[in-house]
Amino acid sequence: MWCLGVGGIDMKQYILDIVHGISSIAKGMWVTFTYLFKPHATVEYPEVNVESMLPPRYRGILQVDMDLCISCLACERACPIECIVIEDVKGDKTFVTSKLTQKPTPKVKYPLRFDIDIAKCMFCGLCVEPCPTGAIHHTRKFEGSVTNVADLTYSYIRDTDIELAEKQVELLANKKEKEQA
Amino acid sequence: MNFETQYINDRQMELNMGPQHPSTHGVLRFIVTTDGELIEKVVPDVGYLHRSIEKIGEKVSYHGFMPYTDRVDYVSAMTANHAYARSIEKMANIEVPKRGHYLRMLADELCRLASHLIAIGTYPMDIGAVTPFVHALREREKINDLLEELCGARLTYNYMRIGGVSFDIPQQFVSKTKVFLQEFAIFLDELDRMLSENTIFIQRVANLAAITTKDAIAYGLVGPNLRATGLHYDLRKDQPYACYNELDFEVPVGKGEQGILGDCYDRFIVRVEEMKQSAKMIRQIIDNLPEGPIIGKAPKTIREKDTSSYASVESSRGELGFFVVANGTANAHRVKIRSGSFAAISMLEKIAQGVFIADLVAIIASLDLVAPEIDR
Amino acid sequence: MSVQYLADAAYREEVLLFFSRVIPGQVIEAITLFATVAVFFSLMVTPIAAISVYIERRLSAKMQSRIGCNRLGPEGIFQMVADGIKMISKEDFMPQGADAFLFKFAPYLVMVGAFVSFACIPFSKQLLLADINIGVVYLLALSSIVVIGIMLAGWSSNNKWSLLGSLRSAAQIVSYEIPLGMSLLIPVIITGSLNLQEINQFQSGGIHNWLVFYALPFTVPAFVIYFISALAEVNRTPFDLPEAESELVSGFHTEYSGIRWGLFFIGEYHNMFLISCIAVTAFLGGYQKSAANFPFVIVSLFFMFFITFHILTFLPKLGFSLFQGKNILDMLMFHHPKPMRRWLRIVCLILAVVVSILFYINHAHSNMIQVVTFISKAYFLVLFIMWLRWSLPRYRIDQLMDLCWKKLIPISFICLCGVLVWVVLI
Amino acid sequence: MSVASPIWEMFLQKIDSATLLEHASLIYVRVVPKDLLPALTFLAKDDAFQMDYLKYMTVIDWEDHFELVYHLYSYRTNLECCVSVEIARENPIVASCHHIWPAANWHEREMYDLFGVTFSNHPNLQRLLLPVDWVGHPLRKDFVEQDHFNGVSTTRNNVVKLPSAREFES
Repeated sequence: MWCLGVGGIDMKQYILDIVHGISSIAKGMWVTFTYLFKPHATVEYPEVNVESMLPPRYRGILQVDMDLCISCLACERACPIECIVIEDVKGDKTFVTSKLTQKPTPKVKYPLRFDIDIAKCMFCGLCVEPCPTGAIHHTRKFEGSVTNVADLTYSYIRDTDIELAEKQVELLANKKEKEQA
Repeated sequence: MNFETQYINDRQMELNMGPQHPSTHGVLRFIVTTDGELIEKVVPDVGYLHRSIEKIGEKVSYHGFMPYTDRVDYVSAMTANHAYARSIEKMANIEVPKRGHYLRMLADELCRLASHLIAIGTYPMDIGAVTPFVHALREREKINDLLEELCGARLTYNYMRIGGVSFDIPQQFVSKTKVFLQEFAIFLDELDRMLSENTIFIQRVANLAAITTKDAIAYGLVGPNLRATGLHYDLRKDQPYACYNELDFEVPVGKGEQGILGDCYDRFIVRVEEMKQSAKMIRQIIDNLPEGPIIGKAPKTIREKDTSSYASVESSRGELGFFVVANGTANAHRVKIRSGSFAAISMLEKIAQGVFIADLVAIIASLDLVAPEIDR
Repeated sequence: MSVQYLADAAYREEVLLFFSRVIPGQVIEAITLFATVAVFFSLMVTPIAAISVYIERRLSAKMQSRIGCNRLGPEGIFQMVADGIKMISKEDFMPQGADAFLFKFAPYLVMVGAFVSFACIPFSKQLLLADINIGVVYLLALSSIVVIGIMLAGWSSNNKWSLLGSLRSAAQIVSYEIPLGMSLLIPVIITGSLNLQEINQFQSGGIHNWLVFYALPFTVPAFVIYFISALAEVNRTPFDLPEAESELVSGFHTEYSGIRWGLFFIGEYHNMFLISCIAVTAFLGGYQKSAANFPFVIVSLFFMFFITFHILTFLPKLGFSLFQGKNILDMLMFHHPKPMRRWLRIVCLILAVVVSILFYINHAHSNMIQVVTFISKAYFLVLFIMWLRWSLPRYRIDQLMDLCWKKLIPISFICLCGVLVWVVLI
Repeated sequence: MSVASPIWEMFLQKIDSATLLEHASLIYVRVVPKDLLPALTFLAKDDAFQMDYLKYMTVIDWEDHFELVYHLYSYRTNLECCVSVEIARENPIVASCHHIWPAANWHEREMYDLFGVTFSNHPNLQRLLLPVDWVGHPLRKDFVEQDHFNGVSTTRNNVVKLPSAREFES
């Protein structure tokens, strides 16, 4: 019907190419066809509560438990971006049970200001490691969108901490008077 | 790079491809002089993602620099951690326990899979097939979930510390990884059927921008791009580190199945084979994880007196090395990062001559360039 | 047999009388023809293009293990409306330095090419707008208007990328018209007439009368060549070079936005439906009754019932909540509960099967049944084109040309000679 | 490959002004600027070394002088070494070695961009990473960043240091 190899094109290779072309395209398309019957792998974010799906070690936005914080400034030194700022005042010695070792750790300094600039924080977790009492830790919150960047500077000090600091300063002051007297 | 658009002649025009262009991976820009379809000259213009991580290295302590190494190659961040940690350990000769090595290898291989999934996902998308990209991302999400469980982050892990790793594996991590490996095998088989034998894909990609081994070495090409040219060189095999000598795996090398050796198709196939090898390695690692501590004794603040050390790791884009010079203070004096994509893009000018614009997109995708690694 | 069903309305005589003193007869004839085409269009074909936009999004999502648009209305059906409103309400600016008149004129050319060529497609025995006795030539002529439109768009938007895209598409469409013309000649030779209605009448009777199987070794490759080159005509994957997202940003309609871009978008989906209509009339036995129609009719009836049932069950809820004063937007984000959705699907399927059997029994009498079978068969090819788009990579411009000149044209020559010999001998 | 092996002896006779030392298992070849190029070509071309792979080139700023480091490796003989040379800080000029390793082309442009080291007979010595009209070379120790570049301020006020940080509703 058509003698092979006429006109410089190898007829067998020509047909083989077409057959191979059609078969490989058909194989590829069969894969997409089978996906029509497989369930979807995506999750509808606002409806599904993604926070509950996150694993326990998830490094989300930081949270500081001020009762445990002994203001040792370990986290401030460890942070490579320096986005933690702590101002504290020396007071009477009290004991706080650390969350990590359940042993009482002495608390000498009392923080008056504890701010973290979450906008600059890269959630690297280097501040959580050196904390002796486990005060600073990651939560599973990750939604950090705000209208004004300054709103992302979280300050963790509460009024009770400031009163506690003043009380301890007085205690220390009159303890010193008692020693001099 | 001064770019007043000269008017070359009535046949040529200068085309600006990037930095906002759908198929330049990350923020890269290519000044293309072309006559419409055929490209006469390509000049890459980089530096849009230059954060000067090397200058930050001089301002931050040794431990504090670790999160910045994730940002050097955010697609496979674990290998950057591993390279930096090895460089500092080599300088301050800190011992890493065996389990620490195994966990590092596990994290590296998982990250290599995730990075190659991005590479083989975006490659066909630039050529037109959109579906494989979405399936590759679905598999990558599973790996991200595993790594999120391991160290708490999905992209910039900051998992390794100088002297070991920061977390041990959680309870059902081993069983979850096994389930992932089974699903991954199914995905790899689908990928072969969908892409590796598809004639349109092969026609578009075979015999395109073939690189010879001599040129590759001269331009400093590394990793899958170098192995695709036929050279059997892999840091994990030739300069084994972190107990890689205890794992058995082969190093896939380009064979030139569809046309010239070292063409775009070989680079694609070498990455697909590497993923199979990595999956095999992960199975071996989680099967015989040794007991013991996960981090060695590393001093709180490392102070080294005028020594310098270079250590490199086989990242998914080739040799990623950190050259650290110490000057006795708590911060490094100089940190130089050697990355694979930097060499690949310096070679683009030579290999992308006289190709079509559609091919230039395919070449960029086949070299698996990533902007942060080039600009650091 | 030149009576047009719709155009034969009573008002035609008064219109003729009133205008005859002012405008000659043929011009009025043409105006009334185009008027009916426009009316027919807004009722019949544009909703099909809108539905295919929605179905393409859901189908591509399913193929990529995603969900697709399911927020607006039950199963996301109102997404079509939302797309339409967005296209109309978005601002369509013109780039600086663009050639104003050509920039504005280009979309209309592309739209006209797609819309007007529906005039000679026979949807059923009576529903045929213009019984042009040179139907096939009319179609081929119109497809070249689309080329002019695309080139105008590319040139006038003063952007190197779109110029590249439009030149590519010009080369592609012009060179693929030859295999298209060749393969469309084959039904013309077999039936002996250019008029699509007669081509269709020729294929009456069961599946064995379809033209695809008429001269088997030659007409089947001819159908395949027709389909491939029609894909290239319409710039659909694997030939979507003119608007290759990953290289040329988005080809000739990069600089368009708003309703101008919408015209291109609608034009593309109309073209897709058009080439499948031609394929069905010329090769797969148009609206003729045949047992092979069952799968096509069942699928399309299922879609129709699926959409109507969801809207019907949604309306009372909408009315009730409007009565309660809830704002409309929350209501639009309405989902049926999961069991009810499964139930609705099962009911739709059963109903589709029953109705398709009814259609098969009294097929010849009613005109509406023929229209439904024709559209469902054409729509099956549209789904196939969508399936192609989401699983194949794209050709390069020189491979495209190589495929056309070295493979499609020789084979279509062979088929044409084969059919000539076949018709003469048998 | 320790320092005392015969190959390095042969290298020392060839380039007499070189001194060898070892940091963290990496051999350093300190060379005088005058015979930098002969040393590099010898290491690259000699069949005992065949260092055909230039890993990277970098400059270390020791406040009073620059140290230029070439890290070489050879695939055939698996040898690795760092050639380092001391050059002046004020407008240093070094011979370009892109004819030996084409990879050096872009590394030299980066050194010019970030340190200000000019390489003679380099095909296209322009800034690689920074914009064309950038003033100064950032990686030098004495680099002071201007607070405006083309009218865009380059500093962001540190919100945390301000006293009025807002309350966090936990």
